[in-house]
Amino acid sequence: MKVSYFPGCTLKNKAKDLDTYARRCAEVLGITMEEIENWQCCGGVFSTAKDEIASKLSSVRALAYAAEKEQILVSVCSACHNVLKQTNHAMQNDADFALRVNNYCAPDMAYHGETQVMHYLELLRDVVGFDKIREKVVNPLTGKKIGAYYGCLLLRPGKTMQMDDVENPRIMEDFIRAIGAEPVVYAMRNECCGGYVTLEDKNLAAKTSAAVLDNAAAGGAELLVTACPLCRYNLVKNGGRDLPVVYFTELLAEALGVLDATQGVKEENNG
Amino acid sequence: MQRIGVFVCWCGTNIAGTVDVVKVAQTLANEPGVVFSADYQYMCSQAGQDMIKEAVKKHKLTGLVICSCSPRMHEATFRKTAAAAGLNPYMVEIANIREQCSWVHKEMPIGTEKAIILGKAAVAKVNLNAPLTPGESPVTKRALVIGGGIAGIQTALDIADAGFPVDIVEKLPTIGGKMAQLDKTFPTLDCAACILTPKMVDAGQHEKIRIFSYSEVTDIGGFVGNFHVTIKKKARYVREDLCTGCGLCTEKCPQKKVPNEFNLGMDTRRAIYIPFAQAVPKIAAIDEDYCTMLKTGKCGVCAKVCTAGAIDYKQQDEYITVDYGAIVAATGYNPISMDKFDEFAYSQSKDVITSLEFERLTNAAGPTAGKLLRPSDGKHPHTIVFVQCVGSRCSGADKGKEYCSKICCMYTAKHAMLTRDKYPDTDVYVFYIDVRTPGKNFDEFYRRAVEEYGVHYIKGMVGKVTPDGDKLVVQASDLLAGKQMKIDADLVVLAAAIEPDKSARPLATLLTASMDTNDFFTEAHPKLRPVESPTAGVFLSGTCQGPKDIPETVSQAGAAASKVIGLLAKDKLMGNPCVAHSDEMMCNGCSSCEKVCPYGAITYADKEYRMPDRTTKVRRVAVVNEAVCQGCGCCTVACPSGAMDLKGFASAQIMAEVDAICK
Amino acid sequence: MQVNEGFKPTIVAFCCNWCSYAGADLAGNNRLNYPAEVKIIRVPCSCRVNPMFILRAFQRGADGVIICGCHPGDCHYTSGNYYTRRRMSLLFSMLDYLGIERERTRLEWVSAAEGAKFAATMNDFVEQVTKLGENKRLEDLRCKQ
Amino acid sequence: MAERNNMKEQILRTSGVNPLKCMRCGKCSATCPAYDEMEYHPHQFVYMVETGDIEPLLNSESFYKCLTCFACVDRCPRSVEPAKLVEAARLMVIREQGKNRLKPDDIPAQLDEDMPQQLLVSALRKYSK
Repeated sequence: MKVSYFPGCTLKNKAKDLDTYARRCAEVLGITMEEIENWQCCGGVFSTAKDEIASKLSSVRALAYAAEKEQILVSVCSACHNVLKQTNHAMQNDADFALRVNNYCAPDMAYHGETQVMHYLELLRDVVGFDKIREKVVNPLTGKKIGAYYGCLLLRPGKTMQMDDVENPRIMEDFIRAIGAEPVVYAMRNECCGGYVTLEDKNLAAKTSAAVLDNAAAGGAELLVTACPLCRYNLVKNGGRDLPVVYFTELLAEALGVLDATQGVKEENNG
Repeated sequence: MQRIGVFVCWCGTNIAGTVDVVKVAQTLANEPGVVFSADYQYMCSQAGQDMIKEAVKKHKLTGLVICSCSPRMHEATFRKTAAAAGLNPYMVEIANIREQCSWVHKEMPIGTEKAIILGKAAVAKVNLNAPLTPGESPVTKRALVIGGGIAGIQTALDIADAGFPVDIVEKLPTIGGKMAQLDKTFPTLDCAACILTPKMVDAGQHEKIRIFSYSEVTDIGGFVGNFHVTIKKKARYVREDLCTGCGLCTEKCPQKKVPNEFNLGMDTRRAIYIPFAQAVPKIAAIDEDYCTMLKTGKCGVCAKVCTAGAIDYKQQDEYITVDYGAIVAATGYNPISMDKFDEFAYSQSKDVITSLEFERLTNAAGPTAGKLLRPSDGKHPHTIVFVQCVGSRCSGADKGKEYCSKICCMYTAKHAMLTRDKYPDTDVYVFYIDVRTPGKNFDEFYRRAVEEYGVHYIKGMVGKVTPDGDKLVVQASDLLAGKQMKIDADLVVLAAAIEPDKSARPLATLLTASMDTNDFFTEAHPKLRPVESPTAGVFLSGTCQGPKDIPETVSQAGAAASKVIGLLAKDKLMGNPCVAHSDEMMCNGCSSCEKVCPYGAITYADKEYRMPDRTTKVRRVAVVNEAVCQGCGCCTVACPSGAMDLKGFASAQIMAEVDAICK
Repeated sequence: MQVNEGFKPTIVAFCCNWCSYAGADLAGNNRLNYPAEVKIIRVPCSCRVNPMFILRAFQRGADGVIICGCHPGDCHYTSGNYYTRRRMSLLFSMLDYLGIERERTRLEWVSAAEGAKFAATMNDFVEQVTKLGENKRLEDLRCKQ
Repeated sequence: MAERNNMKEQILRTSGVNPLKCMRCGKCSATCPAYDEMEYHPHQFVYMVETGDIEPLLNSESFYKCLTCFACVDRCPRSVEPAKLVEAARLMVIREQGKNRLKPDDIPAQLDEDMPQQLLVSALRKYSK
């Protein structure tokens, strides 16, 4: 199966791991991720303003590209997924917005939200299936107590994102179980890390990140996983606690045994 | 051709002041069919009525037009007059020349002209009137109450005390309902069991009451006075006639791990069980989902220990059909699921509980024998936070309910007060949006919780509950102080919204009773007929009609009972003769009428007809049940072939009125 | 009222027995005036009003037809007025096609307590129809007996 | 007054929010992670927009603290969506000439070597036109 893939700015730079492991693991699981040609940055945040059009056009282009290829549009970064999904939702449900967007775009392009937008985790759950992942695991992470950190972007707004129960999600926990580890459920896993406000107010980000880490640690987590480079940055940089935070794709790669093959890449990235 | 008499009333000067009554009488005398016309000062007086009776005899009148006040005033009077004169009462039409003519117009010529036209319309209608006889149907003198909570019990007791037999159908093995699970009741704090269980015993022992416990209604046919109801008595694998309720089996059963629904799953029971000590009827039942014998055929302990020989593993569901004159829905409520409100961490922590669970935790017969202990570790909680309006007053159907659940403010005040009374070392916080306490002694009760018991009421909502170690961090707004606060709580109690029991909707379908979008039963009139369903013979008791507390439930139960008694006291039901009826030769059985009928009065029958070519043909035709039809006439307009018409307001009659008015 | 002064339209008002007819009675009780051109026909429920009745009235020379029922949610028969609302919006939307001005018809909710509303509604409606003048266009269709 | 109404209309149009749906429970503010850093809190945004008292909102810096985490949106029992009002107020300010909160020139001083690009683009989107 082939899917369209929107990597996003950070996955090409500071979070190359997130990208590389995602692709390698997908291959192992029988999915080819075809990177969208000439994709442009999603902008990182979705503006809720109804009159904000231009900043959403790059997402629409990616969505239209996937529509043309009749492929699911997959992203790994929470922020990209959030922006793409919300933009798609607006294209489906806000006729005025869709009209104005289409007026901006190339004359031969008409897009009204046909593309299915999926996060990589949803791909694992709904297309591959966690059971199949369990079968493919060669290196189960048995005994590891892992806390899933969703943050806000993956789940909210719930009516639009439709990924999971907003207040009691389980997709990452199921993922953690599938790779043989033990999930630690803690209440702060769907609270914000501080996001972009870290640039404006470090103290606020420190407070929010610490609240997440403290709660996770109290629940017994030895390690947190996330899908969002910004979450990881905030938790590690501002969380004030020495609790490792890794991308979920890293663990998937380790469990599927593709880590070694990519070791070189990893070093290259981090070096 | 009718022989019509026209009687024009002066009503003193009320009519005669602006209407030339003599001219009206004279003009109408020339209308087709009119053979007699007269005017008189007060038509409704004895002398006026005698004058009508005499004229009927003398002029052999077949129809009457009374030009007088509104039919809402004296139509019944003149119908009686007609009957006394030997006429069919439905051969009378009223021309309203007072409220709708003399009282609204000032000038004599204008009033007179209009009165004449109104009179002509009435004459035109009477010309097409036909005698109508109200249908009669016998009344089965037995009532059915569906649901055995306090609403159903009270309704049944009141009906039975009036001398009519009543059956209660309860889906659980015992009656008692939610009230049996409560600890104390507001605002007087008497213990629920102390006031409920005597009523349960009364109901169980009343010679006029039969209780079908562990039973469900599966089919309802018939109509007011004549319902045929099928009741499924679920197999309880214990013979009701033999079980003595000794309870030995429930102690010896080896399957101990069954969640105890009476304690909301906070402890366990056996696979054979009696829900609680005061159950009525006190008969055990086997839970087939957990019984090893029923599942694998290996065990049989209960049968061995039962000295009465009451255990019967081969028992089957039994269906019985009973006839009733009236049916009362009393299906009650449940707290909504907390699945969609996990910001309060209900699924994440055992120490986040609903208010009903709190009732069980404080109840002497509950899982902790009445000691307030945390479900997680059995420790005494020192800080308790109550959250109001969880799932109530929500907009949008995806989450919660739009309505106020009405009882939460009061039971939370009760919980807070009782906690502070029993455990003065606890800190109790109540987060509220509004405190709603309309009711006798209700606000005083709430104020007592604050002023005498020192409960902290904080205006604001809780945003997030975070289990952290053995604490629950409650993050909330204090709107009056303008701050966000965090409380380290030991126990969080959620005032979950209440919703109608899931069984209500299928029951409404069986009853053809209407429901609102929240699945509460709709009343026939929201103010004036609050305990009747729009479907004749179906009555409403308790929370199946809307959220209400125990005093309200009991009063409504009594009101529903009195309506039932009023119905059952009649030997025959006289219908409204102005009902729909279908011309079978014109009907093509399309079902249009059936779909718009709010009462389910229209059914279809396959009937044999002789056709003009002497063959017989079976045709599907609409049949109106005259006892159920209320005569709105909606079906007559829906009927595409014009087969459906309304007696007393026939299309031809209304068109005749239209023609008369339009000259 | 300078338009068509002296013209007395013929107005048929269908009133449901439980709300609007009682509202009309209340207008009378309170001696609230409205034009005598309005003649009321009592029906059990506004849903008894067949669109045929309205067309019949226009055919026979009515200049305006108004249907009054209980307020939504207050119908004596639970849901009758909802059917009326749907049926009338359909009928009214087709009147232009028949050559009858849309303004010659009206659907109004009048409760038994709204005598004043009944009178005001009738005053307003009669004024509106008077301005339109005689319902000429259907004259040819009128069956002259 | 006309000015006030204009600003209110503008915010309502941009946000698509109907503040009249609010029942004043304060759950938005109860759940807001940036509450303590704000002068005006989410429930006040809703109330003050409703009453047309918009100037104080624009003059405070509260909306720069909003994380756009949507906790208030998802947890509001009345589906009011306070975060959208906050966003609309912020846009009303930064869309004015010269009111950019964050300028590209400011960024180099803030950089550290782990900082993801996502942070920079998000912040620029939120804090400048």
